[in-house]
Amino acid sequence: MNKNTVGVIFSNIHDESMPELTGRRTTASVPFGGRYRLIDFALSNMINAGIIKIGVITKNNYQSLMDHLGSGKDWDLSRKRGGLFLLPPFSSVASGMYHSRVEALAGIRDFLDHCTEETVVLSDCDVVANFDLSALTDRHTEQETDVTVLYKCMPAMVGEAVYDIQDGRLAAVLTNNEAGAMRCIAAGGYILRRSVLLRLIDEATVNGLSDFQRDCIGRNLNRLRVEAVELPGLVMRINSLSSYYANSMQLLRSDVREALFPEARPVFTKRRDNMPTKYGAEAVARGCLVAGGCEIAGRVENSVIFRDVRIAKGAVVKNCILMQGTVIEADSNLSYVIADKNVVIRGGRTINGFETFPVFIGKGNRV
Amino acid sequence: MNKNTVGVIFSNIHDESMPELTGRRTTASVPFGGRYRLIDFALSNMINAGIIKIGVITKNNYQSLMDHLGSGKDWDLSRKRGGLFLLPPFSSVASGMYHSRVEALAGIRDFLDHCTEETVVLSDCDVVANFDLSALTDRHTEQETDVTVLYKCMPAMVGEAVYDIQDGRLAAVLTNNEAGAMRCIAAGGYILRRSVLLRLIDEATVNGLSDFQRDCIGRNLNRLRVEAVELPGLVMRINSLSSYYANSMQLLRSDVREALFPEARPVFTKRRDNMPTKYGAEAVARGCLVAGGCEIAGRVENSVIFRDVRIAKGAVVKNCILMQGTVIEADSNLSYVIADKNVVIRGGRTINGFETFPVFIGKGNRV
Amino acid sequence: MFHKKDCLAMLLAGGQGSRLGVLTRKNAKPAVPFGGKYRIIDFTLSNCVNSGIDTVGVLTQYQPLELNSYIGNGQPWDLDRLDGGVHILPPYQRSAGADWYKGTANAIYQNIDFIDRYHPDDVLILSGDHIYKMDYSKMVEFHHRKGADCTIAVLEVELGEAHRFGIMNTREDDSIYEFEEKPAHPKSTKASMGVYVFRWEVLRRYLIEDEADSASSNDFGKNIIPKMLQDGRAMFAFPFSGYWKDVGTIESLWDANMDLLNPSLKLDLADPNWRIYSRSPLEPPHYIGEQADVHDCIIGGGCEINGAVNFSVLFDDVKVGDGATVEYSILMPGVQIAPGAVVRYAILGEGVQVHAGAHIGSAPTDAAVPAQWGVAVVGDNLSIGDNAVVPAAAMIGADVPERAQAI
Amino acid sequence: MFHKKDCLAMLLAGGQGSRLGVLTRKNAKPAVPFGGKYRIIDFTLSNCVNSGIDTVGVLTQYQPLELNSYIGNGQPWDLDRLDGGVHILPPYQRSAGADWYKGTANAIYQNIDFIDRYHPDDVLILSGDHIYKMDYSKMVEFHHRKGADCTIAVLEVELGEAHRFGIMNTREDDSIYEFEEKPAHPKSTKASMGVYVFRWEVLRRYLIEDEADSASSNDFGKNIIPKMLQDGRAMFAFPFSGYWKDVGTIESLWDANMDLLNPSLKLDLADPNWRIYSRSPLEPPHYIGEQADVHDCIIGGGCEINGAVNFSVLFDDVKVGDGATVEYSILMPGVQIAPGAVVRYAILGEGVQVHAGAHIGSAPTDAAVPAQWGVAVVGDNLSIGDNAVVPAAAMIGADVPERAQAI
Repeated sequence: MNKNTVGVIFSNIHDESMPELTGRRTTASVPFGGRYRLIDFALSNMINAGIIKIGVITKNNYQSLMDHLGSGKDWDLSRKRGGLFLLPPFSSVASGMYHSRVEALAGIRDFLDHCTEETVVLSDCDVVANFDLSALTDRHTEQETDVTVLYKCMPAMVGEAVYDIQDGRLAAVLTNNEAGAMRCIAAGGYILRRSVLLRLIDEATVNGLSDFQRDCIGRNLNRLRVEAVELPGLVMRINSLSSYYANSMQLLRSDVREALFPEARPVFTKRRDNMPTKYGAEAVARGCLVAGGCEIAGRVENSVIFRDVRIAKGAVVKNCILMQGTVIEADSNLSYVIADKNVVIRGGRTINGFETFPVFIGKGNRV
Repeated sequence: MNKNTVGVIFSNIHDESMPELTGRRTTASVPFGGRYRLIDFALSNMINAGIIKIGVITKNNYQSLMDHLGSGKDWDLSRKRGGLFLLPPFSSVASGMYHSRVEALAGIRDFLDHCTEETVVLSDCDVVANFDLSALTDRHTEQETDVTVLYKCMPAMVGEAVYDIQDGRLAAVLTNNEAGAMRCIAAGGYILRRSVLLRLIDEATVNGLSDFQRDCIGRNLNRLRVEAVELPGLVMRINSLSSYYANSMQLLRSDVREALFPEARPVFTKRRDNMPTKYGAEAVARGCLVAGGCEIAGRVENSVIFRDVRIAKGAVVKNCILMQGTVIEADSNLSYVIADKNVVIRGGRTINGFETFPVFIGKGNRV
Repeated sequence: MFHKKDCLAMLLAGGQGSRLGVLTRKNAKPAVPFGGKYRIIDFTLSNCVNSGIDTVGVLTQYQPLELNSYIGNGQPWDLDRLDGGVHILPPYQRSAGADWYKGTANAIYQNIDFIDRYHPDDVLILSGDHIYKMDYSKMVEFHHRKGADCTIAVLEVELGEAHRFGIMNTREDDSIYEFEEKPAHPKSTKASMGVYVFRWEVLRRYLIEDEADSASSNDFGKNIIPKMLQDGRAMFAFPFSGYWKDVGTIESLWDANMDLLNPSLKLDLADPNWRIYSRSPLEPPHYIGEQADVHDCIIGGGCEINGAVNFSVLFDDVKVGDGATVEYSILMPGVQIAPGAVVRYAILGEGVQVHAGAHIGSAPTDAAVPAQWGVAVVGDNLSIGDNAVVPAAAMIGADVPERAQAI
Repeated sequence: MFHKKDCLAMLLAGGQGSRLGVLTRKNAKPAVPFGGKYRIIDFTLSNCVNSGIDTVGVLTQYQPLELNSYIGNGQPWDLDRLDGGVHILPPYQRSAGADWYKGTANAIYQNIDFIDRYHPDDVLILSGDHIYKMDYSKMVEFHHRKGADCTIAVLEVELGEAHRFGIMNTREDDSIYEFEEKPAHPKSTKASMGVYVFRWEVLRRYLIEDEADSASSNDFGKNIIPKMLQDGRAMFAFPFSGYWKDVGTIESLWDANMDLLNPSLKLDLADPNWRIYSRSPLEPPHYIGEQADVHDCIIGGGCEINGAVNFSVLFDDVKVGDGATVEYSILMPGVQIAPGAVVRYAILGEGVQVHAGAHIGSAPTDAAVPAQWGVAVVGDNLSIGDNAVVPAAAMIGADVPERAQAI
């Protein structure tokens, strides 16, 4: 157990970057990989590191997140001591809705204050990775670091905060000015001494600062010990519909699946009581990731199929992502389509997107 | 089991009537009777009637309510089928915060729509009673009633909606104009056919109406079958600090306790892992209701003592309500005081209120 | 504090199930995997909770470790209740002595105290080894309407099959006048499904009487039911229609799994109003490779399929290598089939490893002596070596070395 | 799926506890109520979870109905885990036969399969009948620091008392060179608390060896520990200080309850960092009447006290009528004392009804023969009639009619 660490997850911070998928949900509850929601990866990293007290900061649209998390039983977080805490806005009288990460943290100051754990791990939900967080928190504690920022070198967006790292120490927080340049970008979270985090929040609040990376961390590099650690292995960042599609398709590679679903660190998610997936007499499946509860009677290739999808006889599905409950009626033909939950494609319809421009069909649409 | 009924509880509707107690919490989470919160009575009536699916409509200040309810385990409502649903605002994109009961219902229209149960029980949290709700829902179903309003004859406030009842049928919803007059007042909830409720919500929304009793029910008496049933037995209404005090003191009567805590219908509440209450060598206790986890070393008379209260040697407590975690230090002297949670009365202090004007000490104050 | 329950269920899960051979060597029959993600007991437990029965006693005594840890706190079946829920009931010692369960009736007799604390009107007696979906509340309603002391669920079977069952001979009002165990010349086709409802007050008395009778074998079918009939008790047959299968033998277990692949099967596992609950694993979705050929099959979570899988039921985490063939087979969780291996008409236990080029089982049409053909079975965690051969009808309880021919 | 656990606990809860007489007639000793709201086993279970041990096997075989339903899904102790949690482990049948637990070591032996699935480094062996608060993680740490095969927790007792315990004779580095069971002439005052940590790999081997020895009584104290000492295994005594009490007799159970009333007791039940968890009842707060006289007592939920209650421990739902007197007594849940009755130096089981004017027990100072004085005990659900008398040291197992003098 990692009794001395508490986890905090921001469920909404990146909602604007994928409006199609976050219209009625938080980034945290965006479906990914056939049976998961994005938050499952952040949560599972914490759970597999032995963290048993985790707060999830919400803002709005969080009904689907509440439905997903339920009492936390499926993550073994339905506990008397520790467990899962949903932290809605309005937790204190004064604070209204938050608009920045600093305000969000200020809104849960009480929660952080009442914790007894020494260390806090902050995490977003826009990164999909499966890594050994306990090794990183152990290192943080042993070396008596104030802040450990986790990062990955990857293509950066213009205007994004990027790190200048010298000998494993964070030397400066800069702003990227070259689209797609390989840069060191925050990924996977921050590990902080709780007392330091509380001080940073208070100082930022008093001074009206709102940018966690630039203001709270970047301005204090001279007086804090801030280590930077690159995340090992596979890191996917989901920050647009096209990166969502591209990263989903990566899951069809066996090395990617092995990196994301290692036996030693399972990815926890909500369990559903569906039947196992059934393939009919005329089914053809090639190069597909298929979750439980599906009935496949048609042809499906190079696609990610979520739970409870029905693909009727004669239908052809290629290079698609079909979320939970999608129904493809007979003789339809789909390629490069992302169907959100419970979409119905009527018999005989044809819908084709293109690799770099997949067609998105919103939740519950009947086409 | 009452598989065909779903319960809905309004947690905030009466918040304005007791600002002292609801400053940082909902009416639902106001402590009452030594170990309960007001919502426990509404919830327990539903649970004892076999209802296993209950939605709780919240608005703001609901962190304490979430803490109290947790996963619903203590009410046996942590279930895969049915269970407890916290329904915050923002459950749908369009609706913001609600301001009336009708808006609140409109905000959970999706929830009501997805239910498969035929009957809905709506309940507030301002009434404390323990009655056989299943007999009332059975009667509602057997007689194919559209709406059953539960009421009690009691002193009414000016401007309050009161019922004109003829032969058990609701004949009109009127407005009371005489302070303290005995009138038939809504108490204990409404039982409605779900299809009728959905229609009433939609009509009220379209027509911009907001008063559930007058607009939704009162205006439709000609086309709906609306029965009125008086609640049997003890009914307490908590709608001001003074009625809170007076009703709490009623619990010191054994007939009141028997009516409120009958063996057949237990009142469920959050369990706490405290020790049993201990009386010291110099303790004197007379005519008191005392919850678990207390240490009584002084004198306490005619009072309601919540969990984990400490009363030191030489202290005297008379006619008081001391909520959870209150600490009365040595040689203090209190009468007619309501101490909210975690109040500390320093040694030797004297605080006296009067029967009709009990002194209220807010949560966490150190006096 | 125990609240009164109108009806509680007692589930007999104690038998060794020896006819399932190596599959129950370290596992009670009700915990044997079934249908790609279930265990046999899931059907009965789900029927209980879907019928509104929230208090279930599970009587175990044979190798219950797997079964106990599978049932756990009952949460997957929504049976983790404050009051009621699922209770494992092993035999135990009293001040007066200790006994293993002697027969089905004795198992209930030993738990009279457990039942009494809920003051039930009726007790439902169930078996843990049948595959079916049934609304017990309808049967209890029938039981009340008839004013019965005992109601027995019956299924219409074909006359030619009736001699294999316990047959209820009934009057027009469904009352039972005679019970014949496996009659040579059946008078009716109403077969007992092993599902009983008793008025508890009446059953309690018969159990105590039966226990006092040292000649009794303390069995419902052999002792309690005949005695009640003889006493002229009000006994009725409740007609059930739908899919029902006893999976007590290798053949019937294999059959019942194959039945799930039949699109016209009268057992809808997808019905949201009558879910079959189970303790689901955490596996990621399964992956079907680019060279795979899958049809007419059920495939569980976490599988990686690169060969041909047809007419088969695969549980979680099964790996089928390139060019391997799996037909008419049941592969329990974690089975690994190396490239080029062939598995036909077989049941492979959990974690079985089939190495490259091995051959397991064969089609009935290939049998030299048709009467000797049967499904091949391999016990849990065994290894079948490279190019080894396991013939039809074999029951393998030890590793088979490479190139060996098992018998 | 079972994850590796560093350490798991096995809690021996099987014994009949016959020295508790009528209190364990239908109840295993660990499930006996204690301290106004607890059961004895709460202390050990809470110690486990507070020490970070989340996998606990509870070995039962005697009257486990009450204990099983009390432990239930383990939720009150936060032991309802997806992986691990609390498991009730009764004896069971294998293909090869069936056995009741023969001794403490045999009980663990029979559950080797259970332990193996978690691949623990160490196994903690505990008893279910001790009242104490202990951080086992510190003991496990000590065990690792010493590189021990076996570590035994010891308590310093007074030399005059040492002959009643198992005594560990140790070297300066706390290593054990000798173990003496109840020595007439103790060489040290380090008494074993019945709390052991073993390297699982080592213990496993000794259990198998011990089982093969038909002369062994399969007991930790008599066989396993002496054999390991004889083999020169690395064995250490872990010094514990604090409150610890074996509550295996009526006197010690009564003493331990009375200890809770002592304000200077070294067993803080209010410590928020080391809670003693229990399955709490749903009762409303208790009510102290206007004529009541309560001091030096513990009073549970739902009680209604109208008489005098001093130096006593009252569990939930106890009613004490006007003018009744309860002194130096333990009243288990649901006891009813009618007006004017007197109860002194007594333990009344659950639901005992004491009618008007009855007298139960007496003070030691009133004993004619001091050596024959003792606490009076009344079994569960019995009735003591109007004006009946139950003398000191009586052990009542049947109703006492009105005006009768029990013996």
